[in-house]
Amino acid sequence: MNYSSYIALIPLLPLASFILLGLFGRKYLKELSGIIGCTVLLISTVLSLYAAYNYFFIGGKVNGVYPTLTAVKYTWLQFLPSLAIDMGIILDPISVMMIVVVSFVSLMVHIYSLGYMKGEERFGTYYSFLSLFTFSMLGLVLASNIFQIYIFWELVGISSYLLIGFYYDRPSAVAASKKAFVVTRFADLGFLIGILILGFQAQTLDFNTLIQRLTDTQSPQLLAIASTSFLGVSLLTWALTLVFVGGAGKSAMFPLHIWLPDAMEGPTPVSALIHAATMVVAGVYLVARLFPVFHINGASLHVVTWVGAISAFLAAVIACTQTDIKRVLAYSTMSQIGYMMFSLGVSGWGGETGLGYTGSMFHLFTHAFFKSLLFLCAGAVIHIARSNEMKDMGGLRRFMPITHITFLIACLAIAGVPPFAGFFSKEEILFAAWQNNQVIYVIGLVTSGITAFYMFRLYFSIFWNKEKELYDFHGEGTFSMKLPLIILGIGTALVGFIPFSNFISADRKGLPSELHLTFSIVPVTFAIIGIFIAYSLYFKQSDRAQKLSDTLGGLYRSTYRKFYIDEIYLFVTRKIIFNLVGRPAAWIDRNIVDGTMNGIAWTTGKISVLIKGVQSGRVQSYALYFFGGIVVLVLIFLYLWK
Amino acid sequence: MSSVPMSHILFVSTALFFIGMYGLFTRRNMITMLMAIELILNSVNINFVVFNKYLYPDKLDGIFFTIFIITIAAAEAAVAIAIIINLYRSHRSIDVENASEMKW
Amino acid sequence: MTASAIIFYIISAFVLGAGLLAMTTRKIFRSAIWLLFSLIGVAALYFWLQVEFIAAVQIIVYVGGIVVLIIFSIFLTQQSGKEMPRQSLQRTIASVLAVLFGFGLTFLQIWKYNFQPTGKSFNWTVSKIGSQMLNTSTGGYALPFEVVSMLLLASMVGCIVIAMKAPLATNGTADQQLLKKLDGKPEEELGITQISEV
Amino acid sequence: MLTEFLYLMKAELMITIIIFILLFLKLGSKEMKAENMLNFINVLLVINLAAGFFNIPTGNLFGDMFRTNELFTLEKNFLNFGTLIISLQSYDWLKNHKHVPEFYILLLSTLLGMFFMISSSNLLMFYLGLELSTIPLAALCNFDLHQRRSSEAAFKMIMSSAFSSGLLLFGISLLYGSTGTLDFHELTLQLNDNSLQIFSLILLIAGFGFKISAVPFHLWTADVYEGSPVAVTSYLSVVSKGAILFVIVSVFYNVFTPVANSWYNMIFLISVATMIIGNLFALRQQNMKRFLAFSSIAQVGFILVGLTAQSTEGSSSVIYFILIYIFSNLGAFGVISVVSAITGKETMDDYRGFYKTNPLLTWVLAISLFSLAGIPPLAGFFGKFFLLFAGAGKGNYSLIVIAALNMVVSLYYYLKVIKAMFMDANENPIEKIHSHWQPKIAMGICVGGILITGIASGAYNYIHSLLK
Amino acid sequence: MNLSLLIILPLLTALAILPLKASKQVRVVSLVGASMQFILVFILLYFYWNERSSGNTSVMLFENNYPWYAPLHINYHVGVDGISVAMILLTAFVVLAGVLVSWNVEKLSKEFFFLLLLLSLGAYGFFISLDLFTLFFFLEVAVIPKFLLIGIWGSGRKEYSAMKLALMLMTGSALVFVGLLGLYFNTNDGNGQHTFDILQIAQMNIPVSIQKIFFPFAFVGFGIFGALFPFHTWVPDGHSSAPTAASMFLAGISMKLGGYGCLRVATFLMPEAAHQYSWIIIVLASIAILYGAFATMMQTDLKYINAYSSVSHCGFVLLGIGMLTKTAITGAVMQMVSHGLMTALFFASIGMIYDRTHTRQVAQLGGLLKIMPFISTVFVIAGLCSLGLPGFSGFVAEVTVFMGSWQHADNFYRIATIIACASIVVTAVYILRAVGKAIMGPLPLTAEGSPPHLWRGGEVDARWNEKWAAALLIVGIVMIGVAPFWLNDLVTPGTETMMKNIGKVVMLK
Repeated sequence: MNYSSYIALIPLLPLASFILLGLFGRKYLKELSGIIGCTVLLISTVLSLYAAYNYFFIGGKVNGVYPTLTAVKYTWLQFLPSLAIDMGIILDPISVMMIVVVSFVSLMVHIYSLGYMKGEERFGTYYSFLSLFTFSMLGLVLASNIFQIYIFWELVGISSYLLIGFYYDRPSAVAASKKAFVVTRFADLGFLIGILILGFQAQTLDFNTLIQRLTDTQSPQLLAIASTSFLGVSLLTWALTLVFVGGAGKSAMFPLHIWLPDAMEGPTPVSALIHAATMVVAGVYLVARLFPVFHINGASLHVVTWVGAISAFLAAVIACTQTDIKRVLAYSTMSQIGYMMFSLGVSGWGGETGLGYTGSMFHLFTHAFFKSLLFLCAGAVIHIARSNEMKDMGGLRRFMPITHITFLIACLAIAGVPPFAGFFSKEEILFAAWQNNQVIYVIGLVTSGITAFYMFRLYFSIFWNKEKELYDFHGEGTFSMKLPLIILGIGTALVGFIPFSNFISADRKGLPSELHLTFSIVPVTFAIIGIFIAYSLYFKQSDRAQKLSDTLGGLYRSTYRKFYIDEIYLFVTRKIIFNLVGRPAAWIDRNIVDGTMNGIAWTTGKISVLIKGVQSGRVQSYALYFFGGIVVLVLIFLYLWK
Repeated sequence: MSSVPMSHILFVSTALFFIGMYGLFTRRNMITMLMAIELILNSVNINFVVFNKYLYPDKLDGIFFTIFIITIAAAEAAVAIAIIINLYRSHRSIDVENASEMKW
Repeated sequence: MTASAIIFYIISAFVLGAGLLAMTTRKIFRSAIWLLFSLIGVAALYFWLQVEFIAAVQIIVYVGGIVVLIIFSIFLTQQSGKEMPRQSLQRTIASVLAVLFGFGLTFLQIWKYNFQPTGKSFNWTVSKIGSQMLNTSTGGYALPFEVVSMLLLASMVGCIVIAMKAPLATNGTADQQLLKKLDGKPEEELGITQISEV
Repeated sequence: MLTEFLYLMKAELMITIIIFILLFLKLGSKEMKAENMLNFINVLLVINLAAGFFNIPTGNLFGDMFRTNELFTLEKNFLNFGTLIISLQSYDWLKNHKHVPEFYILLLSTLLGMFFMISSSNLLMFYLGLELSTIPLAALCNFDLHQRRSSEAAFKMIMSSAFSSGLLLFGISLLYGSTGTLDFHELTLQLNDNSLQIFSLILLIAGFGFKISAVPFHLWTADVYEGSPVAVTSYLSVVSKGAILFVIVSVFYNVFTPVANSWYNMIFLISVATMIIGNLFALRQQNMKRFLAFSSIAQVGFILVGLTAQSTEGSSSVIYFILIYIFSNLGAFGVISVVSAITGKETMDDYRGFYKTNPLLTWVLAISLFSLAGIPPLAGFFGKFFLLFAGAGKGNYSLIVIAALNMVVSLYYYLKVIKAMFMDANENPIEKIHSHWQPKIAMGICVGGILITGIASGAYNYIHSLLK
Repeated sequence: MNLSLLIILPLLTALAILPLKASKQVRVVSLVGASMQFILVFILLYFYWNERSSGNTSVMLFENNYPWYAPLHINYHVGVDGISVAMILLTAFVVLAGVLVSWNVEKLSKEFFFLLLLLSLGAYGFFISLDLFTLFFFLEVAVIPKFLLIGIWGSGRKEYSAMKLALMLMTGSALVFVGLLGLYFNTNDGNGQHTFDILQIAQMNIPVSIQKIFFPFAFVGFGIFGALFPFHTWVPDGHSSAPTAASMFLAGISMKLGGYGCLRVATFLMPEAAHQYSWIIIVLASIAILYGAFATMMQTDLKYINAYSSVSHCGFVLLGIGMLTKTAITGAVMQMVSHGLMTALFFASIGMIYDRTHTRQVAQLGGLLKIMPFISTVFVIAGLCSLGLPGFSGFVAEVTVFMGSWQHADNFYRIATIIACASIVVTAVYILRAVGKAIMGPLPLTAEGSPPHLWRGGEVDARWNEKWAAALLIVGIVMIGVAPFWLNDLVTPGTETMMKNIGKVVMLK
């Protein structure tokens, strides 16, 4: 079956829209740009769905596994006969799943933004950036070449940068965008070096070949990379860990997560799209894409597991104390991605042991729905409350019923309450963890309880609690804003029932979907406890929460300050990099390197002044020097030279 | 005549040469500097004549050279004196130290 | 030691002594006179060397011409009676050292080369000099003769232009104005007219 | 005999005739107007120059006292050309001068001396030519008759030259004593490496070094250049220097071959010293003439690098460079001469903001200076390149490195002038100069020469073919 | 295709503007001239492709060889391979953009454009030269116009900078000169004759001892042009004082002369020495890359930022050359082209900003996106290219260098590569700092609370000429960034020729 004819259109349509809107959106197409963006994306989404349908149901399994198809492949940059960056499209279960998620969520956000961003001065630019992002993200998930993924990786990063900094006149937005880019750039450095190692060791940059070469125990490339070591660690571990660093940066894993909360400075729909549903899971996707290789290298997989688990827990704890609703959501995102990560980490290869892989992908899928829904709801709330702070909100259920209902659905989903989407995916993850590593399982379990707590803390604070006065209430929002909420709400409620493991598993063979009902009791209980605590603290206005935080004292404060990680970073960059590296470098350049150059000139000038006395203006001195010259010549040539 | 070694005659000429040079270096009067130059040229003349007479008596190269040097010395002295007089007019001094306006 | 040698040494001592005095005495007129003696001594040396023609030329040109010219110029610049200013000690010492060292070095070279007379007789006559001087073929000195005559012509022209009392331009240059300011005397009073004061 | 004489000594006779014409004009009863006189003289000089290009003679005269060939004629033509350019450029200065014929008599006498020096095949003729080209020049230095500095310059010139010719003569006398001949051909046969000959060689080199102002025999240069009238300065720095360099090339390359090793080392040392000292002094100069004096000293250092090559490339590059040097230095002196004659301003500060008032003159000066600095596509680049190229052929790269770095230093001071003219502001800049057309023509020729001589390889190839 | 047209055309244009009086005429003529160059270069590109695709595999195409100074074996020998064509293409872009950007130069506009054209002449001549003499000739031709451009039309400490630039570059060319002479006198065509011809020398075996002496001269000499650490200090001063077009030329073309020279002369003709000294080159280049980047981080003046970043970026060129692998050298050439376009764009936008705000201090700027969206966008694009964003040329070039460097299995090379890679983070920091402060953020207000007067009124955003200039350069950047394969295909045959020589000593996979 020939996919290329339309698969390529899926990313290229947003690209076209980007170019069109980028060039003309500011002046000529301002009003139309929203419509153009949505239409284009609608086509992309339909095509993605069609592609998914084609892939899973028409194409189906070949020899019992879902095949990896390369739909398109052009050589983009040939380095060496064996090493080239190709621009290609790879189709396998996860990429097909991802294009559906990306295009769908993006479509929702596009539609939502029609209302949300209405009247914005740079409306066209906004849509062009969104299109750019969608293009890059689609390109990233479809990449058939490890360098191609890096390219789109960077493009995703820059569109994130541009969108976070969309309100460019706010210094905080500028700072946040910069931080986001620089932190992910730092992580990308690891990714790049990882690519270099992998590519050169495997003698290819193509995913298929690379995975095939590095997983085949007979291949010389695998032998070489596994036997070569640097600083006592095998090159393969180095490479995979470095690649994971890249993924961790993009996915806001501890300790590279600091950019994500700040990234909430961007327009809320952007947060929904980029910093909740799609871009931040790129790291997970990357690990999943290279999972066969990770699988054979336990050490790097351990790193993935622990980083994921720590991030999940840490973020959940921090989320409990934050008061900015978007930040709470941001930390929850980080926490959920932590789930996906450690789920990959604990995953085995095939069958039951491979459940972690499936669970991770499933959670990625469901998370996209409920988290984007949460953000869009939050957007609506912020639209009305004109503030991000929880304390400025309360009792909003009366004013915005649709938002209220959908938000509740999403909260239940994220808390893992059946039968909402989150329940199914989270169960799989926890089950996989239980099977593989109980410590991780406990962390996951506790985190899930905390998740339920902070999500309902949020829910109660916004929609219940004490009613706040709203000065200029104009209704819940336009239809274009409500529609995505409803669609996503329905999705959140239903997608959990998709027999996901049938389609996606590490070994591509598919798993029968089963529910471990008995196993589920504990996590669900934890979630309900969490909800109950939140209910007791935040349902009505009371000072219980305040008291509690006072009792916790230092612990609360340090959590509130996000464990001072930002401050540590600030110290390292400002004090160490700037003061101890940058400033000395600049100083040395001006004073020592350049000083030497100027010094040479100065010395020359000085000598010139020193010897001016020779030219004394006295003709007799001249004669004396003249004669002296002769004497010197005579001495040299009659006595010294010979 | 041959009782006087050539080197003695050459000693005289060389000594005269350096006496002249000493004068040139030390006399602060322009005219005496000119005299010093005359001494220098004379010593050269002696050299030429001596070499011609003792070493290469077949031709008269040295003699002729001497004649021309004497002529040129006269011309040179004339021009130098003219210049010194001109200088004296503007500086009202023939001290060399005063003629050191241009330097460095 | 033959008489001729003795004469040679006497002449030499005279030449060098007079030369040295000419270069060291601080009275300029005396200096000129000592120079005269030294030049005469050189002429004597030529006589001793039996090149009387050169000796004659020496006396005519040097004694009769150049020294007279020098003495005239001494008068012109009214320096005759004055003691000449002393040279700075530093320069004197440097000069003495340079000259002694130079002399040593030079004479060492000459000494080491060890010139030996060929012993052949040196035959010259005035007519030989004369005919060679104006001969245009090999061994002739007609061309140098002409060149020197051009040189003399040029020197003459140069001397005339420079030493001639040049009429001043109406607006004097800065130098002259400065000069006037310095000694309060108009420029015309200076120069050749003052010979009589000597 | 007579026809041969007329034919072979054509160049010298032309000059002599002009000298006598001028003499008669001066002595003639009627005073001629200075302008007419100058026009007349320049016409004569043009004819003189043109005549040099026809019927190029080869042969000897006066029993080998005088010889001429195509190369010598070319060199004389260069000098004729330089003299003509200087004459044209000094128009504005000379038209107010009282002694125009005398000026030219002296100038042409020195030129005649140089011709004889170039054509000499004999130490006597060489010496006479040298003196003929020096003594009248000293008188010329005094031609700003009412300028103290002019007299001072003349005095320094005559004293230094007398001193140096004394040393030169002493050297020649020793050379005569040790070889018994004054003739160049016989000299070559008689020369060996004994220490007396080396000693006299050093004295000879000192004499040469004085004329080309090589360090440490250069000290008179700056003072004399500064004090002399611009015309004389440019003549000193270009024609006089060029002539003696021609002689040096032929003497060193043809006569001193037996002691080539010795003089190579001496020239090497002198060349290094000359470049460095010249540059160091040039850095600080404020007076344009003095500045060009030191720059020309440094240029000589470069020329000596070419001289060390001891190859056809070496001699041809030296001669070629002199041609370019005539163009470049006279271009620069032309502007200075005109400015000095009309405004009397000579310091670098005066030249600040020059471009605002006199763009064309500024470009002439800039192009000349760039050429002197060796910037392509100007001729100076080729000149310097070939000099160092030839020097490198000898294999002594330390000299080349020193020379190359010195080119950088020299660029600094040339650029200083450029900076003053183009970039610095000046409240009281030199006013718009309206010079006569003759200096303009001269400058035009110089600029044309600078632009063409390098790009068109004909000149060099011709010189090279003459030397082969 | 006669390559000499590339020299003749700028020359004729320059001569054509000399008699003109009005500055408008001067501009128009210069623009026409620059456009003709541009078209000519594309014709050249077309012919080049044609020749290559029709199977012409000779090393150089369109060769012309005339004796110039026959006794010295100096020929006027020109020809191009892919590398030269790439550089010529770069020159054409920058020249046209430079002329467009300078449209509003009123002070001495005739001289300005004359010097610009002279510079372009020098650059073209340099890139097509196949004779060391002509190469050197054109190298030096390009020095003095820079001095004058900076000194007359510059800003800030212009005289100092101009002088420094001229002197340092001349020092560079002095060293090059020694290197060339040394090379020449050690060539031997079999008949005892020396030669300046690059292609002939490449066929000869220069003794290793000789190479070891003269390689440093040539390499450091050209390296000074190419901002080799520690001889880069002319770069910040020169660039920051220069007028916009001159900055574009300096960074865009002039520094490339150095890189090209290091490659074509030093490395190509003296491969053994290059191999032996490569570690020094790599160390210096790595230092330049990272140290330049860190130094950039502390700069407060937009032009200084770009100038220092040029030091860092040109480090990649030298690193690529020092690595001596085909890919790395290809990357170096690509980096030259890319950096040329990018930095020209950067300087153009900085110039436009300075034109309107009269300051380049980052601290005094802010919120420019609001009042001059076009210029700001250009600035951001240049910045993004500088920090190596895919889709722009910088990424392609840097990645190629990295790939080529990584080819060496040795830890030394790997660490150098990692250091070079690390610079992409620092680059991001300084670029985004500048963008964040100057382009984004709030508009700084005057004491009265209104935006600074100068910033308002009149045409604040780009004029047509500036738009065209920027668009031109952006097109170039994007053409390489989106479809690098054509540049790769263009350059690779050239690097393969190089490798034939270098490969004699360096046996790499």
